[in-house]
Amino acid sequence: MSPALTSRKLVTIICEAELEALLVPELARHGARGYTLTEARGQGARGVRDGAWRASSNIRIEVLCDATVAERLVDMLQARFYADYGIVVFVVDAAVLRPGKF
Amino acid sequence: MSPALTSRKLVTIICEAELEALLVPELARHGARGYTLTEARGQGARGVRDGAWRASSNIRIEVLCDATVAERLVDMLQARFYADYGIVVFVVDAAVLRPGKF
Amino acid sequence: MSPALTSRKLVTIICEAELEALLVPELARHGARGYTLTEARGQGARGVRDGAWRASSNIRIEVLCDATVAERLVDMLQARFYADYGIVVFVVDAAVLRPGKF
Amino acid sequence: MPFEPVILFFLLGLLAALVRSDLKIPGVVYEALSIFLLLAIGLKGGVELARHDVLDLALPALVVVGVAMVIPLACFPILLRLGRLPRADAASIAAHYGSVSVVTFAVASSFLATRDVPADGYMTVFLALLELPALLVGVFLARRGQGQVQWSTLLHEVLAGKSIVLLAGGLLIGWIAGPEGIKPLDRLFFDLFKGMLAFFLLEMGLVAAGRLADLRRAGPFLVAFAVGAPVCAGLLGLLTAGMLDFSVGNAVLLATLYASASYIAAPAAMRIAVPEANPALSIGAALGITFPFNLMAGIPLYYWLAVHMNGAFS
Amino acid sequence: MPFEPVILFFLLGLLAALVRSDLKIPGVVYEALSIFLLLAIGLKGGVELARHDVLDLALPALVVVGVAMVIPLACFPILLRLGRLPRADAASIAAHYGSVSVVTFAVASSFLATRDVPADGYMTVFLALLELPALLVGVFLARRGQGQVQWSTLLHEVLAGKSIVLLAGGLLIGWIAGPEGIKPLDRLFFDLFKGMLAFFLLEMGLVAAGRLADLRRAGPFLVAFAVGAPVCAGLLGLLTAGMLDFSVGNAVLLATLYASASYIAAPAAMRIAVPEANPALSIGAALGITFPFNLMAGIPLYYWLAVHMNGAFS
Amino acid sequence: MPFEPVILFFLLGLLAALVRSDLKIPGVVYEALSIFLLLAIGLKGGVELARHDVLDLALPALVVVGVAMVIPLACFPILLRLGRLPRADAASIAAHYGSVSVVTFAVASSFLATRDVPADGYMTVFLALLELPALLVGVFLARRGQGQVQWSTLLHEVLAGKSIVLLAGGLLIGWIAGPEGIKPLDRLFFDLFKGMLAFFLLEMGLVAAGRLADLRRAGPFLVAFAVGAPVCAGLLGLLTAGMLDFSVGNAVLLATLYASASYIAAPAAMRIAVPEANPALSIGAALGITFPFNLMAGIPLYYWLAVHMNGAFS
Ligand SMILES: Nc1ncnc2c1ncn2[C@@H]1O[C@H](COP(=O)(O)O)[C@@H](O)[C@H]1O
Ligand SMILES: Nc1ncnc2c1ncn2[C@@H]1O[C@H](COP(=O)(O)O)[C@@H](O)[C@H]1O
Ligand SMILES: Nc1ncnc2c1ncn2[C@@H]1O[C@H](COP(=O)(O)O)[C@@H](O)[C@H]1O
Ligand code: NA
Ligand code: NA
Ligand code: NA
Repeated sequence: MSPALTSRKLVTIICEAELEALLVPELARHGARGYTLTEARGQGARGVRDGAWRASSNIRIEVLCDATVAERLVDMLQARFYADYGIVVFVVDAAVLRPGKF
Repeated sequence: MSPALTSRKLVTIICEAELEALLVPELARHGARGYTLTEARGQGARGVRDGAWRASSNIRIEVLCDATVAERLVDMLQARFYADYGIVVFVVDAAVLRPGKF
Repeated sequence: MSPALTSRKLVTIICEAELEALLVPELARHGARGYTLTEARGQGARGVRDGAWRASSNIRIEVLCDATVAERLVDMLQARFYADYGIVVFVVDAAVLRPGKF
Repeated sequence: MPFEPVILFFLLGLLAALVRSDLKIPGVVYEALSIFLLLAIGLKGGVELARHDVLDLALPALVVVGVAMVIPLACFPILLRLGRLPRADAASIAAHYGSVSVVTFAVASSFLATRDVPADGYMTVFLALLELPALLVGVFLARRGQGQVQWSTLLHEVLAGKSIVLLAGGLLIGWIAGPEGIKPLDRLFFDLFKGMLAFFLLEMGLVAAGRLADLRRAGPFLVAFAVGAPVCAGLLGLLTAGMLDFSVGNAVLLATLYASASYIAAPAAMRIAVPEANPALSIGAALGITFPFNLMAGIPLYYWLAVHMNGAFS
Repeated sequence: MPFEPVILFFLLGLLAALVRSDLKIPGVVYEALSIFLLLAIGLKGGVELARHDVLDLALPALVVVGVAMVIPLACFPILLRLGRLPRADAASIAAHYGSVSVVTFAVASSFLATRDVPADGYMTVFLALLELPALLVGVFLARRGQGQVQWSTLLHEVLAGKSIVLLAGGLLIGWIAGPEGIKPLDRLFFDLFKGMLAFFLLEMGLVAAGRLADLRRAGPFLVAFAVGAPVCAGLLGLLTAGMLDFSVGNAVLLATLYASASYIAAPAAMRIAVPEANPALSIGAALGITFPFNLMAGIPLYYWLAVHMNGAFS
Repeated sequence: MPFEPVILFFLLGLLAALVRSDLKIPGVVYEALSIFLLLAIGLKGGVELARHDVLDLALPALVVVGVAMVIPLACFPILLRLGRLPRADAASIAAHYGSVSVVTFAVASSFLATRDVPADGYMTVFLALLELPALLVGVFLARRGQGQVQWSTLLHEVLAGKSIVLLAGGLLIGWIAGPEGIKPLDRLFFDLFKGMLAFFLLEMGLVAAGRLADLRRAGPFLVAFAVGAPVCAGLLGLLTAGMLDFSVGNAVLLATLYASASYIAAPAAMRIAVPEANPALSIGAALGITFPFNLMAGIPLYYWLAVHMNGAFS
């Protein structure tokens, strides 16, 4: 790792597109300083989501943050969304520049 | 890592969009329980793929799975697609909730 | 890790879409042998980028490369783009097939 | 032909999905077309509204909306008791069937136009008005006695949702600008309307086919419901239309509105207000069965009934 | 003008790519336009088909498809021997040139319409019929003696591919609905056709320019082939048309079909059935050279020949 | 009505954003519509250009472009001194206001057409010519004395940018093909123009609302500037038009060009050539304030002035 880089967490959330309006505001409320969103489709336990219309589209959200915020996000997502929505979350170690930003 | 999280593998496949119909069914056949797909473009040894039409578009597929399935997927992809298609595969360690799902 | 796999770096760049023409040629010039690009939107210190038009869209670029090139890319991005543009870069360890390709 | 030619496009979409064609209409085209259709329907209604006194609509509107509330209230116990569905699912499906489908309405208008049966432009106002109330009823049914509904979030979700904004916005623009002001836009919004509807129905066929698959696990009760409910609601619409002294054309449109099930506003609203309801059931029934049923059999049936209930309509 | 004005849009696209403009037409717009064009061509053919006895087409269809098979069978040895291309590439390119290009056909129809040369709507049937067989020949040539072709996958890929589904679906809808049933759709599918074609050609120019770059590594043989093959195939088309007693308009369309090289169905099919073939070669030749050649020189040439081979055509 | 009905679509977009509607028009639809509008404006201008001697335009063009350079040169010191903005921001904003907005021009044309005020098609040539020079002035102002500008990158960015390529390409195609050659394309490019403009303005409303939020941090000076600058520039346009003996219609169009601020070419160019300038300021002012101001108040004002400065215009 380059000396310029600091270790942070990358939290990736894959979920139903219609969750966007509900979920995104929660991120900031739990300490995320930003996020990146791409449109996606896929398949899982709830069947194929082929992206043909909004109701069968997914979104993929990435949040770079420190370990504390990552844990807070994961707990919040589990508590609020896991029971009722198609959602997958995973966390990866990432090295970032400007650690103060995340 | 939060105690709620378990270690799994994230297999990412970047390949020609036209491979979708051929490749996606193989994932389930080799043990994947789901996948997430985003549209992409890019450049590699086979030149620029600018996404202007299907024939020059890429797709980016992510599969969360355990190490055994990951290895099986990597072997399958290498055996079936590497010779003839533009395809890139990489594997990252990811921490997931609900490990039973993957 | 499967014996077929070798360790490399995955450099992910998230930035303003309008930077594409300026940034992408620099990747090859600093040793990258390929890249993958997806359209994105998001939010950060510079406010919401909702993807409604090009000027408020982001792109997400991934480069698989060895540690040396990764470091070179990170340094170049910091030197050339960090001051003036909305840009986020992070580096993750990834296991790849065909290490010679990256 | 007993049905509208545009329906052939829907069948082509279904067929393409059935033979697992690689034909895919990009999601953004679906979005763009639905924006176009909503706006065009609103504009058309607004232009014709300019020719009427809006206040004359107040009383019929009250009746039309009031009677429509019978639909979710009647569907709910049937789904709960007969169908043995969980309360959340029963309420969510009831909300879908109480609300309305814009495209079904458009096909009915088109069906009447092909047969030169006149209908009034202000029916669009009822279309806009009928979208929301049944959703509130559905949420109320799901939550009765279990408190804690974020009504403001829900109201905002629906009232600021794209279908209300575009329908009501189109109505308003058409009303303000009037026939003269809108004329230069006719070429896009009116002349191309039917072609765009055909294109959209092709997509709907592809989408509906996928929803049918979802429904497979649901069993025969829901399939029977998805055919029976629109027929009963359509009859209720004809009766209400008779009571309000509607013309045959308007009666068919009202029957279609009552008979149709929402698949734009309702799914989005229920996903937020009643998240434990399974969207595969409600969308599968509304879009996989009721939508094609109305297109192919329902609308001709309501028309046939309206014509033969003569005397009832002016 | 010796060529169709719509071609100017293609040239503009080429030019934009050449000066490395940031003009990019989103991939989904390309998708949407190609769906529109395929459907519109099918509908137009279907409506006119309703005016003919379909059985009368059976014999000419057999001849047209049979003779067309000469094209891949003749191209293959030339590419293999003269061009010293690997067997897979030779077979794949032969398949591309044996199959047909829908947009080239549309430009030829447009060319004839501008000059008031009548042509029959049922030529669209040949367009649909010619798409598949050459692909089968190509796969057979690639795999001869080396077994193991997944014919069922291949057949499904092509027959359920979007170009066949939309062309055949459009033909069927047009045929069932007839001119009267389709009339309300004319404003979208027929009146806007040429404008949409112009827009699409702009995109094709951008795409073709990229393919030209791919071709650069391929050397002069393939470039010569990409010009020589359409001319020979066009002549074969004129001869066949003469044999079948076609009108001048129909003769030009058949020559164009034979001369055109597929870049929608063929690339997708070859990628799956002959994956070791390099798509840069086949698409580069078909789209980078043959497509613009036919637009700018080929179609006027086949027309000139058809007019001057008078006596041959009715 | 004092303003164009199409503006109601812009207001609907603004309103939708204000009530935080989920109405979103996909980015690719924005792209596709802007390509359509640029091409259509170019084509229309080109067709009418075919009726004039192009050389007659050389002198007025020189004057129009020359005088227009006054705009960024006058804006810069005001922004720098009065507004106390950093040099880079002052220069970038000056460049935006010196350049032109294609959609504002289209609305002004539409405004004149509704009132049957004739205007010449060759005004589109000035639209194309006015895009670039102010950007060069802006970059020069930002970099004066601090060397190191990549002029060639900048020139390429703008000259090969999509707005110049499509406007100039459309002009050329219209000019070469002439009214006859273009006629089959009229249905798409001319008949649908106003409807597409309405649709695009709906999107612009959504986008502009977002930019207004950006502007909030900027303070009252910039807001005042974003209203004052177009009025002054509009007056300059009317004076120049009087000097060149323009008709009332042409005068209004020139005033609108001067008064409008670029939000396509300028932001892209400034982001590359003056990256330290904050795009939220320049785009916020140009799109959040000046664009709606011109649509709703500016254009009617320039028209009113042009009519009342009678004697000045032929
Ligand atoms: N194993 C997996 N790997 C990657 N993505 C997954 C996986 N399982 C589910 N997903 C994604 O998460 C979405 C919802 O999952 P589910 O609730 O299981 O249907 C799917 O549509 C996929 O996009
Ligand atoms: N080094 C790399 N990093 C990231 N993506 C790559 C890399 N090399 C290739 N790709 C992606 O994989 C696709 C096919 O690669 P190739 O077969 O090398 O042309 C490219 O179009 C890129 O999207
Ligand atoms: N903490 C974060 N996590 C993920 N993406 C981010 C984060 N911060 C910023 N971004 C992305 O980077 C873009 C530019 O960031 P900024 O310059 O902070 O506005 C945003 O629009 C986001 O897409
Ligand atoms: Na209903
Ligand atoms: Na051919
Ligand atoms: Na200006």
